[in-house]
Amino acid sequence: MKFSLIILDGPSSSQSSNTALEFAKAAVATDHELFRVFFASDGVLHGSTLNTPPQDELNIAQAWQDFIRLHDVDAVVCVAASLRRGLLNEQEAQRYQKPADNLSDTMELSGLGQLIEATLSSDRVLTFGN
Amino acid sequence: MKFSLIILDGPSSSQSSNTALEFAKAAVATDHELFRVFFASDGVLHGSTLNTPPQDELNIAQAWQDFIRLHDVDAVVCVAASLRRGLLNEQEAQRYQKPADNLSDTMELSGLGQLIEATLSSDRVLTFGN
Amino acid sequence: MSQPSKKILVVNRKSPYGSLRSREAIDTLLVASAYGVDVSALYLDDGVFQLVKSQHPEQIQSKNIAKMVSAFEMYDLKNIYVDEQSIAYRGLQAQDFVTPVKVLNTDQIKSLLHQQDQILSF
Amino acid sequence: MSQPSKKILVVNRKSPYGSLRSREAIDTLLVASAYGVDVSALYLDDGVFQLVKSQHPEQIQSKNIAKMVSAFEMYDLKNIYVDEQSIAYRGLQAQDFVTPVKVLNTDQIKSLLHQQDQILSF
Amino acid sequence: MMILHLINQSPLQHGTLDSCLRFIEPEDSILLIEDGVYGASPHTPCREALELASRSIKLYALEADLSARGLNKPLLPCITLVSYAEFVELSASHDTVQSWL
Amino acid sequence: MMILHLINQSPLQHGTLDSCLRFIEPEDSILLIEDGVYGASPHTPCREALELASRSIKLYALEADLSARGLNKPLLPCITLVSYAEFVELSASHDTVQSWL
Repeated sequence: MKFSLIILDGPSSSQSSNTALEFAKAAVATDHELFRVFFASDGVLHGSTLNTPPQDELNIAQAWQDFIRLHDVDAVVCVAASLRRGLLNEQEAQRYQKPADNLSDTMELSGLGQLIEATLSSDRVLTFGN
Repeated sequence: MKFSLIILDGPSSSQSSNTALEFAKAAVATDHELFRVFFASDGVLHGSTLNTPPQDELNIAQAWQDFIRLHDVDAVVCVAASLRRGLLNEQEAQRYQKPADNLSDTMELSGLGQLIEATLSSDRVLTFGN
Repeated sequence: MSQPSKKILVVNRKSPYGSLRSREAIDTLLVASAYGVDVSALYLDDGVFQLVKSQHPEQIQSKNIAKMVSAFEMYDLKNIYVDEQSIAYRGLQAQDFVTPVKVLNTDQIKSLLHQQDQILSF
Repeated sequence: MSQPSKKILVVNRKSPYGSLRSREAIDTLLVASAYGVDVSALYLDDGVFQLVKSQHPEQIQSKNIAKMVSAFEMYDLKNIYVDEQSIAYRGLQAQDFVTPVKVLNTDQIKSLLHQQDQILSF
Repeated sequence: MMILHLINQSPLQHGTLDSCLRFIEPEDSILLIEDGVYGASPHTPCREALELASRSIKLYALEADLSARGLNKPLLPCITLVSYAEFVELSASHDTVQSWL
Repeated sequence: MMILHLINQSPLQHGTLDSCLRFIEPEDSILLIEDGVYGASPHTPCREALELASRSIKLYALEADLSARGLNKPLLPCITLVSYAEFVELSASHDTVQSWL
């Protein structure tokens, strides 16, 4: 079955993105397909390459990026939400003349059309947030 | 009277940091003193130099940074909360071998001791968050 | 998009200015409508406050949610539902809203929810 | 620090794992105590769940809040108060907690709150 | 010691205001801000509790937050509207400020 | 169409579970996750509403979230504990999944 997940909360503000990751791991382990993971709202902060929690603590942003790479998941970060929250890839950083970029290359910046498409193309869509 | 403010929510996740900023503006306009503004938890995201909301929309992180510069406010960003959330100054980016830094130079990375000190040294402490 | 037609419902339970979620729901509705998707919106609990007239958020430096909602008609978003009990509880009536809404009772909302192919929440 | 002694109370109303706020409150308490500040903690509503025994957050990839709370004694944090009504409402008793607590009724909490120089919330 | 209690969550969906009301003392004040201002509407179930509280304490609501939300119609008469500047003065005139998060 | 309802907020401080319970139909299920699992304790005021609901629908709670919170003691007997894998299967076996945010 094709699942898509929507992640609304940031990596350090709620438990919900960890629940979503455990769900995603269980889904691929039981031969379901992840059509897309869409990071919206504060969820876009999972795309940051700069998160540096203490060694003995889960880096949930990194864990998501690792999972996406390992399973070649289609991961989209809402571009409007990202710009608002200071999550930029190289191209956007240049366009807005910002001094740095911090978006993981495991995720693609795109619009809400990708969320709608995922909703239409998936058998089930689950929203994680508070 | 000496006020200190604690900001707990991120720039795009709640209204509370805008309330705090309006409070801060009103306080300095009425001849009160701002002893310190302490950004903790998701509040540290106000230190980002990369936020790029649409032109017709308030950039609350930038607005805080402008206010702090204008009034020479002592602004501290909790270092543990910042590292967790990918907010780094140049020094921390180097220390953790991260590819970029994104912390405004209007704010200083420091520990919770600064929060305690502000609490002891101020007449009133207000917490803003959800 | 050439996907098979699916019924999508966007559920809103959050007040307009406490967070940005109200705007994200509105943006999603507008995009879905622009793509010709069969999309509806259901406003429940404090979500109904997103629709009320006379919002003046200039002093809190925010964009006007009511103004964004009033664009629904232009975008051909006609299936805007509100929960009768939520609005009664808050002393509101259908004429307090900036856009035409359909007021549903509990049973009607039950069947609305159970007709959807996907339910999105913000 | 050479500031005049002030009474500081940290109020906790949030559950342990829904957000990181519980940890931030604990960190603040530990730092305040290390600095010799006259600090107390009050656990109200779902905040009392931070103190219960047998928390096993390994499967949700989180640090153990109960373990952090159980360090309070070592840090000489003795003024840990819980609301009688909040724990009764949740079927909890003083012996369910990982650290010695003082159970206060509503009037006692009123006077605790009104004795403080500063009240911090997370 | 007088406390200024800040309520910023909607009393219609959260138990925060109810918790706060348990612990008020005469001379305290409550200031409704952000989504807390929904409590100033006369059409909510917290009306009775607020009217009762108003016999011993002062109740305020931040005007900017009320206007933002379209709540300028009749409000509970026991609630006084304040500006940000008055919010600062209330913080100064009470001994402590407690945010009910 | 069967709906799997997800509740992730504490029913002790939020009205979310109450709202959800208004709209359930037979064959729906409710899965308590994150802070929603506090609703599985037999000592809470939502007990009656959940027991009533359990006559027509299935109630589940995510075991990982219960263990995390130290809620492994007696739970409401009408609630079935599930793993993340079973959470996935519940999502597949219902027609839609609604998150009550």
